[in-house]
Amino acid sequence: MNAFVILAGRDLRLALRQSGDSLIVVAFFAIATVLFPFGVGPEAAVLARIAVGVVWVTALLAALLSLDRIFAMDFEDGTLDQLVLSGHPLPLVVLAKVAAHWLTTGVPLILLSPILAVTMRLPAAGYGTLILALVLGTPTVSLIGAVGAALVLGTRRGGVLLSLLVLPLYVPVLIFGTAAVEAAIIGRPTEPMLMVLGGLALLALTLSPWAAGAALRQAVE
Amino acid sequence: MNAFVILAGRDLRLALRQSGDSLIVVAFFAIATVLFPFGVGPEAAVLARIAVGVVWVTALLAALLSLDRIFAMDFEDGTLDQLVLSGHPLPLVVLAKVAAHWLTTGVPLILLSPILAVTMRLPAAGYGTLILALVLGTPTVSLIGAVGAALVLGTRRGGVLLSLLVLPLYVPVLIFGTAAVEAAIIGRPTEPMLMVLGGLALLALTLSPWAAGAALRQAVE
Amino acid sequence: MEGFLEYLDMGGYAVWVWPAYGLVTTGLVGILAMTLRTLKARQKEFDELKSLRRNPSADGSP
Amino acid sequence: MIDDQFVPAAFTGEDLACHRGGRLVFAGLDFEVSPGNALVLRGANGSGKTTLLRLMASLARPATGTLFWGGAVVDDPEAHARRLRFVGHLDAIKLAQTVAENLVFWRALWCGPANEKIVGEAMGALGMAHLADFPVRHLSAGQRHRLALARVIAAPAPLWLLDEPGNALDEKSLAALSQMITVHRARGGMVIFASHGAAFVNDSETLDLGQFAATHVSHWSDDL
Amino acid sequence: MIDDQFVPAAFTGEDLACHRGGRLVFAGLDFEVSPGNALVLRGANGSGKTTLLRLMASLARPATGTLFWGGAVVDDPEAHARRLRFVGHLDAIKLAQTVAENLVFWRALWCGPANEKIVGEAMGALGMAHLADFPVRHLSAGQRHRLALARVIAAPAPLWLLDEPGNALDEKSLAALSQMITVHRARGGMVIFASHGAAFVNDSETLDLGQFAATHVSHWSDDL
Amino acid sequence: MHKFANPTLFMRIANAIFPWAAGLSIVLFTIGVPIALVTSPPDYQQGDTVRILYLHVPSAWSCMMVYGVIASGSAAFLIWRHPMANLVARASAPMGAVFTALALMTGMLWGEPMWGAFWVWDARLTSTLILFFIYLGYLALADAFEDPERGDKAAALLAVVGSVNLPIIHFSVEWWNTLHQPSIISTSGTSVSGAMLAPMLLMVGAFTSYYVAVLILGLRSELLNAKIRNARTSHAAAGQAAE
Ligand code: HEM
Ligand SMILES: Nc1ncnc2c1ncn2[C@@H]1O[C@H](COP(=O)(O)OP(=O)(O)OP(=O)(O)O)[C@@H](O)[C@H]1O
Ligand SMILES: Nc1ncnc2c1ncn2[C@@H]1O[C@H](COP(=O)(O)OP(=O)(O)OP(=O)(O)O)[C@@H](O)[C@H]1O
Ligand SMILES: [Mg+2]
Ligand SMILES: [Mg+2]
Repeated sequence: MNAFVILAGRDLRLALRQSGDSLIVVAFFAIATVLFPFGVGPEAAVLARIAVGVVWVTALLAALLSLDRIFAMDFEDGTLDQLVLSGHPLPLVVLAKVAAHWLTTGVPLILLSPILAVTMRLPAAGYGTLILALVLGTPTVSLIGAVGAALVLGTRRGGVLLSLLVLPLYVPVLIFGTAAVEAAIIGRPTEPMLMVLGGLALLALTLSPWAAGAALRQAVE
Repeated sequence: MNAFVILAGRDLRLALRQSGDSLIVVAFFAIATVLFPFGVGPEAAVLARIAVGVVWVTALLAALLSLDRIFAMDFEDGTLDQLVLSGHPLPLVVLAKVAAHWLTTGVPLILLSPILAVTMRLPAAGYGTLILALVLGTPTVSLIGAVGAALVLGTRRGGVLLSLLVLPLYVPVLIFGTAAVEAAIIGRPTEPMLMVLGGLALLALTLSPWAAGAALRQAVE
Repeated sequence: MEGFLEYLDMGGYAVWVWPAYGLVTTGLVGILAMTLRTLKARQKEFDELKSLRRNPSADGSP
Repeated sequence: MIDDQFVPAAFTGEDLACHRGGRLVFAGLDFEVSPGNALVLRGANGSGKTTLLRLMASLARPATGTLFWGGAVVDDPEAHARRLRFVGHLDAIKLAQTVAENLVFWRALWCGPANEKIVGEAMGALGMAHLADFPVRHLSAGQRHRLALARVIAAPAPLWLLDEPGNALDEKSLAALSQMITVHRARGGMVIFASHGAAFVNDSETLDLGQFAATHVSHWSDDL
Repeated sequence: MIDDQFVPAAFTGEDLACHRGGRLVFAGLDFEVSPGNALVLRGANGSGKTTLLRLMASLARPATGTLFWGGAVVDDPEAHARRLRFVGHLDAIKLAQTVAENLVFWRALWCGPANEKIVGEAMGALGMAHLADFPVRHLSAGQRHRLALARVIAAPAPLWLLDEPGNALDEKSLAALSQMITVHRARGGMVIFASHGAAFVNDSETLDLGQFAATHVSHWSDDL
Repeated sequence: MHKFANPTLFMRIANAIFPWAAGLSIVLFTIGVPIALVTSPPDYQQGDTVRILYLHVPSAWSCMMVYGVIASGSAAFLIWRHPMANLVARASAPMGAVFTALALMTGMLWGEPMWGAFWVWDARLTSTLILFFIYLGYLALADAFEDPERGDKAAALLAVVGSVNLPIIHFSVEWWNTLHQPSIISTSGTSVSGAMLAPMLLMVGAFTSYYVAVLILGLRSELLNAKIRNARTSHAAAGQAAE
């Protein structure tokens, strides 16, 4: 537990100070969302129709962008060797890094999403559920992504492979995430979708640290 | 001229063999475009309405993803020092690297775009213009991006900064790129928009190698 | 008093007008305060350096 | 929590062989280090020193052969990891942190609560005390390498595995390295390191990896 | 096209000073190298050897002072670049290419048409001929460094600037390095290199950077 | 000290301007704000929301003018290596960003009652938003390097690149907007009546003189910073030479 705090703490501090991995995500998310109206035109009706989808898809893409680097930088500078030699169970190490990733990318995304939803003219009824769905969905995104990121370490085509591996796994999150918000907008119950999102998060939480840990160990070999 | 071919040739070979920078871009583009139907729902009318915009926006984001690395890898492994010491003018070096970048990311994007336009239900009348507009627009994207990528070398927040610096500058390309396709769909003349896109490309071609070259020189200092 | 309240109401647009004035005031005053603060800090640092310079130990400098 | 687990024991390996990239790098290699001793790995570039050190750290698995710690087979990589410190060709340093922050982090991760004093001592031992609040990005090559070495002092463990520790060090730093190895051995610690250069450690055994080369391509015979 | 521009001339610097990160690293430094000579830069870690070499390569600009080539002020960085080869702490090697591909590329970029024979000779001189078709990713630390050195032979230029060229090299490679420097100097070439270790070059002058240190923070006095 | 001969002259002029700019700003604000808030009549169409305009237009005007200053300062710095030009650009940037943010926020506060939405994709709104991103990029880049000199140069390059692009962006956005005209309301048609003109001009003057005054304060501060850096290093050099 102590190791968890130390590791996550360092990654947080590094993210805030150095690579701006968290800021890139937010900037990317904001600017990407702002670009859509230029592409599809400014008509409020069209924008409102696609608002949820655009916010969710760009959120996923933004997370993917930063996942690429979650272990890669440590791998390249030798830090991963030292983490494997830390004597702590690797799933714990993974969990700490995922927590830091989520705090630096998922949380800012969640905080920014209402503002972007305003520019996209999301109907007012959808805001609460959008945030709730993102809160439940983004940890899954980070957890699944970590497995992919660990698997592609040291391969020559890391980035591509990662998107190929991970994006299909994001489809359920995307479907239930948008469905929840749309249900909220037309006034139908959102609990079922939110429950599914929560279930996905739990599943990812139990499985992916082990899978990612195993992948990391064979990456350093 | 000779140096141009040598440099571009190497970057091309490296891209094909190693980092998969070009593949990641294509994969990202493909997957991002495929995710949208999940996000906004499968109604053909809505998809068709937003198809052009989505294809263009994801193309820009995809290019941005790989631009991040256009000089960064050379900077980190010392290659940039050696290129600056090559005795060739830096704008030429920049141009060669941009050419390689465009060939490995822009061209695959262009080739892939009709397929994705199908999944997004783009009306048939738009295909030819979409490709033409991408052919005229993507070089500008690579050229402008190179300036941004050179400026952020050695910063603590390379990636974020790059999107922050470059995406606003892409707005004209996006606007005229989508407008051309939309004009084609409703049967209006597309030449004016395509001319503007061509003009933007020429402008970028004359200015950005110098700007990027200046940025590179001060990056190694 | 009535009149004043009515004035404050801004013809029903108080929610928009007053925040606008508030925001602008905050922005302008904020940036002035920040500028003054860094100016003062740097002035202090500079004066310290100057008095250090007058020390006999650095007399050899041109 | 691990801080007081400084329990040296004989570290040995039997009949080790290792593949890299489908090629057998060395085979039939035995080694033995007892508490207080040092073992120097020598051999031409590419002879497998780095490979062997990673294998000893249980970062890589041997193709054949077994490692023993105090006579018992090393089979739990996590437990083994706690007994050793590894300094490789890569520095495992985050450029955005300061020298002290880097040390405090690893100390805390490896040995529980960060101890200000020991971190200060580690920096002092390698002549970096005045650089404590410097961002690593501003350090020269040798200073960075010294930081990687200081980590080993900040978080004590009985076995040190150092890959060319003398690289890029100036004379005084070499003396400091030699000194820190002497102190470590006096406590019963063990050191295994790869080196090409002059011996900066007294009274050490040498293992020449050239002997165990599995493929007999001499790099030189045909070229010079 | 540049291949035959091997025209050595005296390379000198006067009153050089250099900032790094807002700090003055050295000041008032003069140096001189004539054709056929070697200059060794010495000094503790962080004394500015790397900084000075980059400055000599016109990769960095001095805060004050001037460089001269054959008596003329060096003011066109591109022209100056064509006279020199620089090997820094970073190898400038692409891991995905083979050894030969790496060499051919730099040779072609720096000296026009790639010449198979000279590339082969360069690999031979550093004992890498048998590694020609090896991907660099599979090389050991010393082998990579040798590849960086081979580049300097593959693309001749009168002035060599080498930053700790002996790092990570085994004995035979050190001898090869020494040999390649001798050959270069016999042709009238000049070498300036930073080094901590034993002198592997005969008859060289030494420049101790400690003398020109602008800030007198001793790394040692207060710590050891 | 010859290095600062030029700055000395520059600062002498700037210091001479300062009291006038500061005084003018105070006077204009004290006259302008009461007129804008109290004595000017509500617009017959927009009611009292028109009072936001007296802030909105000056902010919008200032943010564009300040970008012009930054771009010319940066160009002068890159071409003639004029250090003061760079300081002018650096000191202006935070103010420009704040003015842009204020223009956006006051515009949004106006848009909600007028159009029923905080945000519409109007040409001018959109260009202003992009200008805001460019300001943020400039500030972030200038600050992103460990070595302050690199930050100066990189940011100056960016400002120049941005100034080439801004007109293109503005033109594109305007054109894009006319393309989609039917669906949105444009601000460009809004006519400014006589009663509105006086307070608006007063406030534009107040903002501009405020900018000039604070800029000079900022310049003093930046100059001190440069001198401190310089003193630090040459002090060290002198200490070394003495030994
Ligand atoms: C986020 C929202 C807005 C932004 C970013 C914005 C931006 C701008 C800009 C850049 C100018 C040009 C200033 C100049 O030429 O000196 C301007 C002027 C103006 N804006 Fe806005 N604006 C916004 C919202 C609004 C709204 C909602 C209205 C009113 C319905 C409005 C009415 C005006 C008027 C009347 C002028 C000056 C008169 C003119 O030049 O036509 N603006 N605004
Ligand atoms: N990027 C940088 N930013 C700021 N300061 C730097 C930077 N690089 C080096 N320095 C500082 O400049 C000084 C000289 O560094 P340099 O790398 O030239 O030393 P060196 O003599 O090559 O040392 P070494 O033997 O360790 O390679 C060091 O004190 C270092 O702290
Ligand atoms: N990642 C890798 N994949 C394939 N082969 C490798 C890899 N790393 C090293 N090798 C090969 O394994 C052999 C041993 O390499 P190793 O790095 O252990 O040598 P070393 O003795 O440490 O050399 P040096 O003195 O140069 O550091 C080398 O011949 C090298 O070609
Ligand atoms: Mg090795
Ligand atoms: Mg050095």
